[in-house]
Amino acid sequence: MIPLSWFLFLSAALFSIGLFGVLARKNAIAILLGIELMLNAVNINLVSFWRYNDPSRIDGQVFTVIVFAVAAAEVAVGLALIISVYRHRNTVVADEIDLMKW
Amino acid sequence: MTTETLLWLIPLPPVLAFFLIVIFTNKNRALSHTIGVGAAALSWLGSMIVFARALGVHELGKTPFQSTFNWFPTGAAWFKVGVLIDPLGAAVLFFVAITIFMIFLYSVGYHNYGQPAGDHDRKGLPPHGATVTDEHGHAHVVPSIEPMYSRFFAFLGLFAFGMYVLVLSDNLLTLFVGWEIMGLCSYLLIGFWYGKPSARDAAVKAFMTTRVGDVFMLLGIAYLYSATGTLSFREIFNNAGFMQALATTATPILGLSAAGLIGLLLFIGTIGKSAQWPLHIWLPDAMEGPTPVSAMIHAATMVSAGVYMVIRMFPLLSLDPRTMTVVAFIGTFTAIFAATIAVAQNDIKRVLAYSTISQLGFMIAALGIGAYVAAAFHLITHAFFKALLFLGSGSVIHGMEHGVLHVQGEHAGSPQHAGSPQHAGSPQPPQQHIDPQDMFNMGGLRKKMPITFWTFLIGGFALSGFPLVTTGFWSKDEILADAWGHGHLAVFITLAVAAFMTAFYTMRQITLTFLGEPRTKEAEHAQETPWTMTVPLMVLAFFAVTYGWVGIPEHFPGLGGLVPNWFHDFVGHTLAHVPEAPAFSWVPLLTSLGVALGGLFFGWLYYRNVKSAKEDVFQIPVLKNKWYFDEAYNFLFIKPAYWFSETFVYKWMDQWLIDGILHSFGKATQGLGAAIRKYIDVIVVNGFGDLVGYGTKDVGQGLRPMQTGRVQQYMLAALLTVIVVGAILTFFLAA
Amino acid sequence: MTVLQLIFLLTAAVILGSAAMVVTAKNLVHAALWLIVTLFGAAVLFAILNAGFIAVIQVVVYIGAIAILFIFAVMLTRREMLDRGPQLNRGWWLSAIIAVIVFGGLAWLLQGWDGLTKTAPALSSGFDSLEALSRALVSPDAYVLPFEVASVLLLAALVGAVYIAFQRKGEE
Amino acid sequence: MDFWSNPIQAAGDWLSGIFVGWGMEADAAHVLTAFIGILLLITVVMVLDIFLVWLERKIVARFQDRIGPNRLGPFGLIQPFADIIKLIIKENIYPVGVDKAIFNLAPIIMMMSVLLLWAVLPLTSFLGLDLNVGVLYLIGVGALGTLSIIMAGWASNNKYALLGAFRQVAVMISYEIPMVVALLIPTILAGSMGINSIVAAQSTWYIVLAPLAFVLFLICATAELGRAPFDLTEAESELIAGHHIEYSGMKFGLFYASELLHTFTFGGFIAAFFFGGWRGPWVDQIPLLGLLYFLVKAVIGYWIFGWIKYTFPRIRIDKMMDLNWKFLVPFSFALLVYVALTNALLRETSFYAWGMFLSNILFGWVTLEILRRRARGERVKVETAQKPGF
Amino acid sequence: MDFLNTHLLSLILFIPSLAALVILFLPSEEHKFIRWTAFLASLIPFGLSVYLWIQFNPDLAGYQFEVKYAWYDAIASSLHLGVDGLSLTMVLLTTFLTPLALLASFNISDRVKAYMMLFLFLETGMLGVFLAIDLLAFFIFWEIGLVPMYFLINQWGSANRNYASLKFMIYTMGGSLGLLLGIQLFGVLFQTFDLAEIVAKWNMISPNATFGETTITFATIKTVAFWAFVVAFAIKVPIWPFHTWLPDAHTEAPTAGSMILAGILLKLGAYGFLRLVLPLYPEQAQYFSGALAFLAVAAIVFGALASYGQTDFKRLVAYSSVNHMGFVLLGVAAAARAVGTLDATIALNGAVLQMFNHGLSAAGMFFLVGVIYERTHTRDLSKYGGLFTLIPVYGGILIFTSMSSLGLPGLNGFISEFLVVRGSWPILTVYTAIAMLGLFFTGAYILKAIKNVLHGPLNEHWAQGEHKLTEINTREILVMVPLMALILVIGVYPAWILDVINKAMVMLF
Repeated sequence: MIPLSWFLFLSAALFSIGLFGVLARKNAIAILLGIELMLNAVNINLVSFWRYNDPSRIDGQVFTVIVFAVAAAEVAVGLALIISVYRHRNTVVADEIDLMKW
Repeated sequence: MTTETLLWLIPLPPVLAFFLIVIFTNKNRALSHTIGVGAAALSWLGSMIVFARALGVHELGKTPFQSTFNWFPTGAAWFKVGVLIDPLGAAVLFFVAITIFMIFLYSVGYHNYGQPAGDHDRKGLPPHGATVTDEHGHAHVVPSIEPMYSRFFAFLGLFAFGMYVLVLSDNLLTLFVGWEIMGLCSYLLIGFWYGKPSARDAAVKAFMTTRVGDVFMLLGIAYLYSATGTLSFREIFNNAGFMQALATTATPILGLSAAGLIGLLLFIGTIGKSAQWPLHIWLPDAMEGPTPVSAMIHAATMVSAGVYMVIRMFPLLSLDPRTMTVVAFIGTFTAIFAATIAVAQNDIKRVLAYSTISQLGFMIAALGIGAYVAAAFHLITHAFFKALLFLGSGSVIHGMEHGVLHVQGEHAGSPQHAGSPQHAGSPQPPQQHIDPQDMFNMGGLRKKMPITFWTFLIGGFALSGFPLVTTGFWSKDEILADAWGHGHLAVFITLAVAAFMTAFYTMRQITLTFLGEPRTKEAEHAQETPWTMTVPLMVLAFFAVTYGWVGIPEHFPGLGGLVPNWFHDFVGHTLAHVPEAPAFSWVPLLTSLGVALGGLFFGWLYYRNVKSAKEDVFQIPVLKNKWYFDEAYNFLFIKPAYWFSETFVYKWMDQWLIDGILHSFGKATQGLGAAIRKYIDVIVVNGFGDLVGYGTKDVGQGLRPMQTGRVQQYMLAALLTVIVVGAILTFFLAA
Repeated sequence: MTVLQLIFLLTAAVILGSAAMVVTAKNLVHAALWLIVTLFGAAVLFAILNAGFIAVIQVVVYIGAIAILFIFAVMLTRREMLDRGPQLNRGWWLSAIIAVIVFGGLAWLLQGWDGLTKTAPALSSGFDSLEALSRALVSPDAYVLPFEVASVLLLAALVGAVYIAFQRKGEE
Repeated sequence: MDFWSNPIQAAGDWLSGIFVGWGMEADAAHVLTAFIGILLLITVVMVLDIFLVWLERKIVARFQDRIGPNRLGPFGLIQPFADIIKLIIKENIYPVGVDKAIFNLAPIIMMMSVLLLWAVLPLTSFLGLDLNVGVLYLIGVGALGTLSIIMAGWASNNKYALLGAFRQVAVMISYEIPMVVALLIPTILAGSMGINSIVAAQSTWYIVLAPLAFVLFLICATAELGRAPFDLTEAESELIAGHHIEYSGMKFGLFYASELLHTFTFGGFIAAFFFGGWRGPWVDQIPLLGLLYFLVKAVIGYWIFGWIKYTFPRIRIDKMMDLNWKFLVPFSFALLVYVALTNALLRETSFYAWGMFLSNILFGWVTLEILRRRARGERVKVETAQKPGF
Repeated sequence: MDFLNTHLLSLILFIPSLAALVILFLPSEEHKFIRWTAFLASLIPFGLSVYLWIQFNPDLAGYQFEVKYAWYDAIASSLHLGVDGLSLTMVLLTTFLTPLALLASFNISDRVKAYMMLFLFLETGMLGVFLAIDLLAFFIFWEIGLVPMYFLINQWGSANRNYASLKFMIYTMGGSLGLLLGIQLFGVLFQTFDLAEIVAKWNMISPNATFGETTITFATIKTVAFWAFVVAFAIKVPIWPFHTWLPDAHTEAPTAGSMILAGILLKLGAYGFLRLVLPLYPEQAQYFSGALAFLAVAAIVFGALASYGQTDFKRLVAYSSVNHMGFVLLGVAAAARAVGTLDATIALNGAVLQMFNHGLSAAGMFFLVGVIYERTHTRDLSKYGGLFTLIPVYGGILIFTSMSSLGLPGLNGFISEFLVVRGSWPILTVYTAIAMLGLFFTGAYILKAIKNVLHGPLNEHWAQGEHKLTEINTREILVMVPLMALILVIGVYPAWILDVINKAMVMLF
């Protein structure tokens, strides 16, 4: 039988990788990719906690579903933003998109 | 169908006709007048049936036809309204039905049904004639049909409805309803040719003058209602308790008893409606309306409605002698006063109008001296012959207009006219035409229009009380007899003089109009009117002669007792205790003979050879100008009312005073606000606000460089925060 | 070492490997495809955890929609797609250190937690997690409100995305 | 247990029994057996696929008033094998600048996406996994197909291919929505997402209870399959062959085969969802009969797709999108609510079937009326616009 | 059906607002659609209130169809609705007039959406005042009614609208301050705002008890509060000398606005008198009835005179409202003096019926003024003349309606005026007698209007050319027909409505 720890470590690792992607990548789209990874790590955690605590209490899955929704929304809007930024500024490199600085 | 049901149905046809015509058929003339006349005929038929049945009932006064229903609730009880036919009602219903029907019929002809539409007639103005070219190809101007033909019948219908309601109602309130509806119709009909400013003003004048009376009457009704708790005639009059209470309770106003005050208030209504002095001024102007209207409203029905109401309320009035005195005085004075004016009028209809006023005065006076039956009798007879006279005059005018148009036509024959376009749209016909109503433009019409002449003659004689053969004689004689019999000498004499004048100006009228030679070209071309107009004349003439015979006093020498004094018993039984006819005396008889014949004779004698208004010595300015009453009222009431309402109430009180106060409030507040702003807001509050604002701004300036705008650095910051917070939580708080 | 554990280890390896590729791949399209692999692995994990519904949803939503969207986005921003230059910031090693620290921190935290080695309770027979989930999602005394909010959020995202990405007339 | 009632199960048990006999762990043996079973199934399906090629060509021939393959073997039955051989022995070409890995992966994933579908396809009452999220699984796997296409399109490094891929992906993603809704209707009626239980619930075929859902599903499926009239991904006149323009040899063969197989699979799903799958007379006595019924129905479904394909002209892409977003999506939502309501209302009544059917007809009629009115309005607008202003 | 019966009042009250919200989400250029939505939506409350009228049992004392929603427990105020014969009549009037007003404003083409929404909110506000039997709710609805009307005047009014709307707003607001204070007083004293309870407890208090620790006796307090209420309602009615906002507001408001303003908003004040002042302050009302009567008569006479003095058609009609509402107050004053007597009951019947009638006739008059104003763009009476020739149908309708407002027997106005006069004559004889002067001038100004608009020589300016006057159109006729029908029906057979009113009055006072 698989102990809970495996899942948790896996997700932790996945999370860190995602974090690295978020922090290290130039390309805004790639940053979003990293975020997706992190979200998945969270999902894995949620589901495994659900499974390992009390399967009759379904909250874990519910949260997962809602995370899905949020992820979908976030990707849709994020990508839309990136595309329109690309249209206007002709770049998707995060550091070049610093309109909001002082 | 029971009589009660019939009673409910009688008023309906005209009002239905009104709605039908107004809503549906007003485009179709033939249909409209068919509906109108048909409705009148139906009501007439019903009334006749009711009348016949009423005759059949023994002691109708005790057991009248009556039925009621709940109209609206007042507290616990219901206010009942209903229909009632007692002897008085029956008698009145009889003549009302006939006259109304006749006038409907008459209107068809009067408004030139069947004639072509006018060249440049326009709604709201009398028709000006139409140019037609006969087969020989030269133009005639012929009378043109009234543009608002259908509307006229609609109004007549509504009016008839009002009259029937008034006659049939068993209580004061519905009577008032009918009363006011008639007032409205009179307004609408006088102003029928609303395009003419004179007609418009006459209409307003009529409505407002009568309204003066009406508001008082309304008060009277309210008073009576609150005093007795009912308005039904029979419930009040047949309840001795009520009468007793009314007679005894005193009121603060000039010591009148309640009955007296109520009676007075109601009587003021009558003064307005029946055009008694001092509210008589509207009736002559009302002649602006089409002649059938004058005949119907201002001779036969509406004005007599006033008298009818007083007769109705006679038991109440008679409770207080003071009121009776007032009534008698008003009546008598009006009779003589109007007669004097009538002598000086040249307009054929105005003469009749004033004579109407004075005749109504006769009735009122009769009531004032307690001659109940006489008043009712004269009311009815007068209705017949005055309607006859008006219709006759209408027929004359119509004939004259025909002449006028004919003369026009000859002018129009010349090429520059003949309905040439430059006149299209202008309401006035091309050339000035003489007034077809001025008696001095007439003369010699007896050959031109024989039927009109003879019927008019009958009417005139009846009016002036030509002995034995005419109704006027019997009724007027009875009034005089009553006055003499009950010893009201002043009234007697005055009325006698008035009667003399009546005869005089009647004969003057007849002479100027029909006798002698035509004084104008128009008069020569006058023409007899169509059957729709002459038949009513003849019918009414018949009644103008015969109706008097139902009221011949028993003790009259010779004739007395040949026919029983039916009218007296019949109508007399309306009252609880039947008033007995005055004892016979020669004085009033001889007087009335004398004044009638004398008046007629002198009138003929003098006016035989008067050729124009200038030669007429009776054209005294003060009489001609109706004793300057219009001017006086205008100066005393109307102008002040205007000034008061426009200047005082609106401009000074509302706009200047009240609004002024408001605006001053507004100004004060504004000033205060400005001050506060200037000395507190700007200095203290804003100062502090700016301080904070600038402070924040500077701090912000300092912090700006932290905003690199790099997403990832932000994320890093976020992450670090999370870690730090998480660490704190785990190490310090969790522990 | 049961078969299940074997499968888990394989999946985990795939997941981590592909995740690493996602964050390092030079070619963004490859990165996106690697992401898909990762997600697929996650789906497998869910299946292992008896959360079939979640697994399928993972496939539908992430692979069917999100990943595809990513690929789209990459292709629409073509110039980036073509450049083969370094895809990492100059300070990437710093990021790497941070990531490692975070992983270390998490691992250390997990170490300190006692419930770590617990094993999954047996699913009661006839228990349908799908049914339970659906009931929980729509029952008023559970998660109907968050559920509705999420749906509204999605709607808003849809509209917002359309609006933002919409190419108005006259632009370029 | 009786063999004929569930031969597969029996065979599986027997096989795993043997493995265990060889001293293998129980669950390992179980997994191994499963793998073997899957392999068997795939083989069968691939062979079936070959005959589908022949069938397809026959059908199109009939539609186009030809005879179709008739030389090799009886009715040209051997023809497809010949084609296969030819495809296999072809040289495999990589155009310049292709992304090799993805380029090779695409057709495989394509095939895979189709084959995965067979996992839940209820061939008989006992064959086919009754996943409790079967319907969703269907969609999810569809997503894989999308993925493969875009991979192919992008990897080919060819504008036409990329365009085709874009189109196909756009179409698939947007038509998934009404398709899900259309599938939700049988789910509601059956009260389960397991496809096999849906079939089991169809005492009356759902084509009767929800004809509109069937029509909706048919349209969406056609789009999902990318077949005419929705075959814009490979609209010859516009982009030669769409995403598989650069493919040749067996790679192309895989695309081709997977398309046909996909179509057949959907025919099977139509049969399962709306025509009572394996249900039929005497199935209860002889379960294997269900397989026959199912295949027949599936072939009919397949033939329907063919019929549509060779009957309708191709639609323009924007029209197609309009059709989906402006009509199918709202329509499907309305229909879902409506059917759910009517179902809840009529469920217990005696005239359930008729009620549902008639209510559906009514709904459809109303929809048509609304459409007609709108169309008329449009036409009037256009005509007035064209009319010379006077 | 059961739901309907239990929630009838809430439905009637809130459906307009809901409709307004729906309209909020309609595309604002779809004018036609919005208009029809608003119109049909406003028909629903009408249908419901007709149903309410049928279901209502006039023989029961107290309120019916009560619904009570917890609303503001902290200060023990609840959204407590209920109808008795009095409010029922007003509700019917409101729901009857609003659709007509909406239909009348179909010609509005500027910011239709906002207009219609405001209108529907306005309806809720007015209905709320009539339905609420919780004083706080009453006050809140009272104020709600103001705001939409302010914007209606301010945005869609004619030339001088800013002045008028501001005057209207500030005036009425200022008046209702006292009202608010009074209501708060109740809240403080009794910890409830429920009307019935308050009336009971309030009349318990002995006049020479003192308020709290102060030495102020309740006699004083009551007197002050009484006047606070009176002023608030008097401004709304409006009663001389608080009436000057009315001519401006009415004149500047858009046609439908003045219809509602005259038709319903004025009734709020009178309703306040009947619902609050009389029950709450019997002694004070009795003591000051003379003063009230004086104000009433002043309103009647000066209203009529001022109206007679106008040259502006709409202003003339506006002042006629002052005149007519004066009769309502006269009835109230009479009732206040002799509470419980038969005369008082009759006077109250008259007053309430007068409220209803004035609602019909004034609305009709304002609409007709609007019709002609829309065509000629002038309200100056001297600019018209002889129009009867051009627009006979309009003329007929105008004459009919103005006759109703003149109080012609056979039409509704007469019944109520007669009842008021009848009721107040024995109680306030002299005042009634003076009021007759006003009745006389009522005739005067009505005839003046007709004379100048319809009669007289035709003003050729309107006869042809681009100014050619067009006949009243079908929609406008459709607005008038229900009004005229009801006018006639009440005039001929008032029992159906008077019965309800009468029973209510008997049971209330």
